[in-house]
Amino acid sequence: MPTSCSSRTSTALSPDLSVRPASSPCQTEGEVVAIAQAGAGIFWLELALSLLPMSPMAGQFAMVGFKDTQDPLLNRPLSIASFEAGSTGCRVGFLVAIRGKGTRRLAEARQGHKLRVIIPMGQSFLRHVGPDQRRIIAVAGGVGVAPMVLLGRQIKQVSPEADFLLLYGAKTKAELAKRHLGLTDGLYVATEDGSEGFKGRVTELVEAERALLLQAGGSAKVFACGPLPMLYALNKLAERHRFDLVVSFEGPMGCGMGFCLGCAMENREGMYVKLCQKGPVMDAKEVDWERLTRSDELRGAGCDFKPA
Amino acid sequence: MPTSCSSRTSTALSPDLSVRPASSPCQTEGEVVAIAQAGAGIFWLELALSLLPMSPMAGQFAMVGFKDTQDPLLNRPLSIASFEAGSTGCRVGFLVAIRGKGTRRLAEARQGHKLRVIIPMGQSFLRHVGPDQRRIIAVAGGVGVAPMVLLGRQIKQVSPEADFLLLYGAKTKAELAKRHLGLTDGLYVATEDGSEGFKGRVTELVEAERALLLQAGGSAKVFACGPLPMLYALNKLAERHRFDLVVSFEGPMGCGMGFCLGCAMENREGMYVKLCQKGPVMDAKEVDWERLTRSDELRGAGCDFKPA
Amino acid sequence: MTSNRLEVTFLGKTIKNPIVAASGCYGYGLEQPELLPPEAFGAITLKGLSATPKRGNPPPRIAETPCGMLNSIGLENVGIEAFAKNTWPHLRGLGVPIIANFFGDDETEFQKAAQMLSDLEGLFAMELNLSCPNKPQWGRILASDPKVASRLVRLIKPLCRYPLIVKLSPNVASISEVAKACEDSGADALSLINTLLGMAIDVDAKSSRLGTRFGGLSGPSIYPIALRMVSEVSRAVRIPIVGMGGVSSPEDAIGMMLAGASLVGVGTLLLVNPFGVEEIKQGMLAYLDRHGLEKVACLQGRL
Amino acid sequence: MTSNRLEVTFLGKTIKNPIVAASGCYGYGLEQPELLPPEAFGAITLKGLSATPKRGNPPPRIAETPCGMLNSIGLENVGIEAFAKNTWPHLRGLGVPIIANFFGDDETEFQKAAQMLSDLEGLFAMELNLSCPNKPQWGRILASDPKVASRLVRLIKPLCRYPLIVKLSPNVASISEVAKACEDSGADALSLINTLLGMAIDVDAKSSRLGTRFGGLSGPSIYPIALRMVSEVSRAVRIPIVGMGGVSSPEDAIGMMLAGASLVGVGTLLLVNPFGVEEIKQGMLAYLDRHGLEKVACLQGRL
Ligand SMILES: Cc1cc2nc3c(=O)[nH]c(=O)nc-3n(C[C@H](O)[C@H](O)[C@H](O)COP(=O)(O)OP(=O)(O)OC[C@H]3O[C@@H](n4cnc5c(N)ncnc54)[C@H](O)[C@@H]3O)c2cc1C
Ligand SMILES: Cc1cc2nc3c(=O)[nH]c(=O)nc-3n(C[C@H](O)[C@H](O)[C@H](O)COP(=O)(O)OP(=O)(O)OC[C@H]3O[C@@H](n4cnc5c(N)ncnc54)[C@H](O)[C@@H]3O)c2cc1C
Ligand SMILES: Cc1cc2nc3c(=O)[nH]c(=O)nc-3n(C[C@H](O)[C@H](O)[C@H](O)COP(=O)(O)O)c2cc1C
Ligand SMILES: Cc1cc2nc3c(=O)[nH]c(=O)nc-3n(C[C@H](O)[C@H](O)[C@H](O)COP(=O)(O)O)c2cc1C
Ligand code: FES
Ligand code: FES
Repeated sequence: MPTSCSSRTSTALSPDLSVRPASSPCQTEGEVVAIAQAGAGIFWLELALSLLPMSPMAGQFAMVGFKDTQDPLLNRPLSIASFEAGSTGCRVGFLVAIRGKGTRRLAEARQGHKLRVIIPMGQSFLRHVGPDQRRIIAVAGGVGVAPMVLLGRQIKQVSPEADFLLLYGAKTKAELAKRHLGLTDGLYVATEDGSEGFKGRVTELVEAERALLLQAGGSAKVFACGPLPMLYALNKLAERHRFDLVVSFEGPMGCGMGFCLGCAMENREGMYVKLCQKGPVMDAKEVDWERLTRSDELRGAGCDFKPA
Repeated sequence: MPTSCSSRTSTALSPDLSVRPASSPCQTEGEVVAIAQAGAGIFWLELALSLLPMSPMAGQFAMVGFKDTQDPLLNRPLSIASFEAGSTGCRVGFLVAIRGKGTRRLAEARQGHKLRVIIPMGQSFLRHVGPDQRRIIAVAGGVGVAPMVLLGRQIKQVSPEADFLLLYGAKTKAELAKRHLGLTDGLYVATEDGSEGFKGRVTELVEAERALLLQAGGSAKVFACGPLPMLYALNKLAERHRFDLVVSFEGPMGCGMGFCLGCAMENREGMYVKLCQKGPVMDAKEVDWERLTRSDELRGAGCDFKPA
Repeated sequence: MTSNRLEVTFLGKTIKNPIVAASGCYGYGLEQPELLPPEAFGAITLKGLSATPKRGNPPPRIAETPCGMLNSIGLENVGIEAFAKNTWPHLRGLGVPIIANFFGDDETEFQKAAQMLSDLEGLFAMELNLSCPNKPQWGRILASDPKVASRLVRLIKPLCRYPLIVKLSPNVASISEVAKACEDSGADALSLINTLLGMAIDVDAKSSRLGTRFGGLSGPSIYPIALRMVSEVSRAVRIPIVGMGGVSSPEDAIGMMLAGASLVGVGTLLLVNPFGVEEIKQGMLAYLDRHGLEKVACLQGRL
Repeated sequence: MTSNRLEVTFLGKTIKNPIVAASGCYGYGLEQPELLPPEAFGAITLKGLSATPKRGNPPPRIAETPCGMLNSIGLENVGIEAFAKNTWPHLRGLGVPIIANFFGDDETEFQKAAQMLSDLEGLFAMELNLSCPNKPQWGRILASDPKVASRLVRLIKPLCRYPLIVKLSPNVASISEVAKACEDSGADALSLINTLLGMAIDVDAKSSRLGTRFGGLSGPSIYPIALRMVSEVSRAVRIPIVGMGGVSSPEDAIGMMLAGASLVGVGTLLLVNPFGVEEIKQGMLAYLDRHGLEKVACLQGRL
């Protein structure tokens, strides 16, 4: 059984940040216990941790890196998709899309391979959920579904009354990682080529299924994660249809720990905030959407989107 | 079945080198088909090549490197310990001692892992064997036994009449990689702690078994590979007892291909020669032993030997 | 007790181990008190501070490179006033020697920052950053010209209540020339190296992978350059050196000390492997044992 | 035929692809005619030659570093006379443009080498190496001072029968200053970068991992520095540039051209992955297709 991360009381406030980190991460070793294809270009990665971290909350992420090489050097941020702690140890699961050097090497890891893991980091979706929340609508594009897997499991603990719907879009059926969602009810799928579910983008599906938002007394909250163009379009919808939108950003990060200021993102007041501590989950109202997309600042997200 | 390396006729001589490379290496991919512990700190590595190279001759080496990272950057020279080409493909085997970053990562490779292989390189022991050779005595220290494995198999093809004896030393029994030698007859083992065979260094074993050298009409040839102190001591014996000694050096290399001049080693005439092309197998008489050991020039070989 | 085997003396003070957080890679020291406690370090260098707050550069600010990374943070900071009010009170009490890294956009701002930091109680030292490669405001990297560096050190040294460490740039033809100029102008110690000016291109977008055209290269890839510079400078000057640049293992840290460093800075390592600080300290102790040495201080300049 | 999509013009000549073997990493071009045939390259730069043979430095001459390597070969070579007699006849007939890299231990030797190379028939160009970090004889790296570089170029240019490429050093505060000085002094083209001066220590032996104290750093680790310098120099001069330093992938090579290089040199790559030359050429063609471009020459300076 893994030993628990030492927890010491600290009165110090994160100096230039009003948000206290949601939790204290710990650094540990993660041994690959399962790795499997989850869809075209997407795989499921499950690690057994040798330390027991604080329990992660949906929307939080881990920094995952290689111990046996310095190329790639930096740890990669990955949303926590599952977490189980038992008497025999603890396991964390990720859904990973192969994008570049780091994720490609991750995909080639075999059982027994040991990775560096710093976990859990950042703000969670859960702090945006009240106990009286009746409906949570998660909107996910591509591998942005990863945090929603954990959200689907945790939401019942936080708001037992809430129903949870997942609107999940991908380019094609092959790219859907449905097997790992742990969901059957309340799943609405969109594919751009119509090979499964609604034909079109997931934002179009949101528009089409707008009725879902209006039920449950109008108190539905939309949580979203996916490519920047999707989030941008969703925000437009939120403004038009006046629903609450909370988004998670996958912008590039250096350390994920608040040390380097490498994850700066401009907020509505024109101030740079650290996405790794203030985010990745943020209220859409705090975001300066026009600047974000105009200035191409989240180019790291692989976004070639130019707003019209 | 792998395609064969294209072979074109070339009249060009290696410009600053009198020795024409024994063979034209080709670059190919090697997939790990077997990897197993062979002794304490030593493992057996077997690769299936996707191209059919020229058949390697004992004493030749391959440059082996990682395709999925640039850290470690350089390929590592490894003596070819086995080679089999059949209709289903071709396999090459290595005995590897874990020394630093590169060999440690190699040891962690799993089946299916793909490596870069340039093979075969350098001069062989075989060009020092006449068809009339009656006795070959191989003296190996530690992982220096690797080329002797192939030598034991190939010697019969070249000199069918010759008998082949292997004098093989290691610190302890645990460090002997006996299972992979493919030899039962003619094996003489020495361990420094006496845990198997003769108690002492392999050079002391040579001294003790000097009679072996004198049989077969005095035409016995000694082929040796191992740490520099061992080779140095063996050369002293060769001078004293007047036997022919041919040694293989494991000095540090950059490219192994003759491009970089990184493997320079001074010969008897005080000239730098490229160990990767003129060696690694060299007639002991061509070597400037005093300079070699005095100047610490093969420090890369992990040698902390200071001659008395 | 093994722990005082790592003790070193630096600028007249006993430091409990030679590992120093490099500026900009450990924030203001309070970001992760549990993951990487400030007490792990012999001393902590803070993210660069200036008299007035600075916004820094537009994102993206980080691009990975082979065994390294580029950053174009651009010295974003809250300004010394806000720092003094909100952060310093929390930091002071920790008992870890604090080095305040500082800069200005022009000479007056440099002077102002030096004065403001001198007003703080309880700093260990001040580190003058003349070597940031992300300051177009400077026209050039100040520490790339011995005359410019010398002029600034002379200007600022008299304003400093605490020992002055000058941080040098590797983007020079002869770093020992600059080092000597700084020593002659009154620097109490030197720290080197800052990042190397570099660039990364997104070939598909045909643009820089950073929000700026260039950035500063750090991490393991620059270690051989840093080590050489520390070795060179340690033979050229008599003031002590904080050696840094790519240190990521016990061997790297030991190498820095053998080459002449009194303290060893770690920057990029902290972004990647916070536990590396502990690994380095343990590895140093193991090395001392292996070589029959009493104290890590024995290593210094032994090459 | 796709192959002429890789054609570029350099110094008035059509070169069949922009990939050039960097000096010292492909020997004299004849070492591995089957593994990596000379015809793979647009042009080949030979290992540095001098008027008289040079022994080079004592081993070890190579030390690996994170994503890079140090070398201290020290310009070992057979001398131009032996080269002309034994090697040149074999090389000439290949039809691949040959660039002869050369140097001397002093000014007279530099001049002598330039004259001797000018006596050869059929060279494509001469590359003046002012930037080797392994020449203690020089006192300093010649290309680290614009005045010294300029003086040598002026001295040597009149002796050259073939176009003169000057090879620059990254060990400078401002490489564009040196570049401009060389252009003004008559250089026909520039190549950059040579290696960065670095060091590696064997901490257990407490000594350099090379036979010399310092060596030259090359390989992927230096790519970001090389790219920045090519970008800087290409804006500062009008003569063409051979961009090199750490190129190891199609993207790296394309990046070099976007930053302003006309040709792309590969050095350390050849020591590691000879097949990389083919990978780069194929990757360039794929990139042209993806971006709807006709010729690789379109990329140049498009950043
Ligand atoms: C908080 C957070 C949570 C994330 N969760 C997941 C997840 O659960 N599953 C998943 O597959 N991915 C997730 N990502 C994205 C993932 O981190 C990147 O895809 C990954 O870092 C790319 O690394 P690479 O080495 O494969 O690509 P690189 O070679 O580094 O780059 C390839 C491409 O990816 C872009 N890129 C680099 N870093 C990032 C980044 N941090 N985010 C987005 N794009 C990047 C690059 O600009 C480039 O276009 C998350 C990112 C963040 C910030
Ligand atoms: C022709 C030749 C054949 C060889 N055959 C074998 C073999 O069959 N099996 C085997 O286990 N090893 C063999 N070696 C040695 C092997 O190449 C090295 O052990 C290996 O390169 C070390 O790499 P590393 O990354 O593990 O160590 P590094 O981290 O590079 O270094 C670890 C230690 O090994 C030393 N070292 C580095 N390069 C070499 C080198 N080329 N040779 C010796 N020591 C070196 C270093 O100086 C250091 O002390 C051979 C070497 C040569 C030149
Ligand atoms: C993200 C980041 C921010 C940095 N900020 C500063 C700074 O504010 N002031 C400074 O003098 N150096 C700064 N540096 C340079 C480091 O302190 C250090 O000199 C350099 O990174 C080399 O060390 P390393 O390779 O260990 O990171 C910064 C480096 C990085 C990577
Ligand atoms: C082993 C080796 C030998 C070299 N010899 C020379 C040389 O003789 N003349 C020269 O101008 N540059 C020489 N160089 C420098 C390279 O030509 C090149 O400029 C440098 O290595 C950077 O490119 P790379 O990173 O692609 O290797 C040498 C480099 C290496 C690695
Ligand atoms: S990623 Fe380093 S501060 Fe956020
Ligand atoms: S190792 Fe490169 S020439 Fe021998």
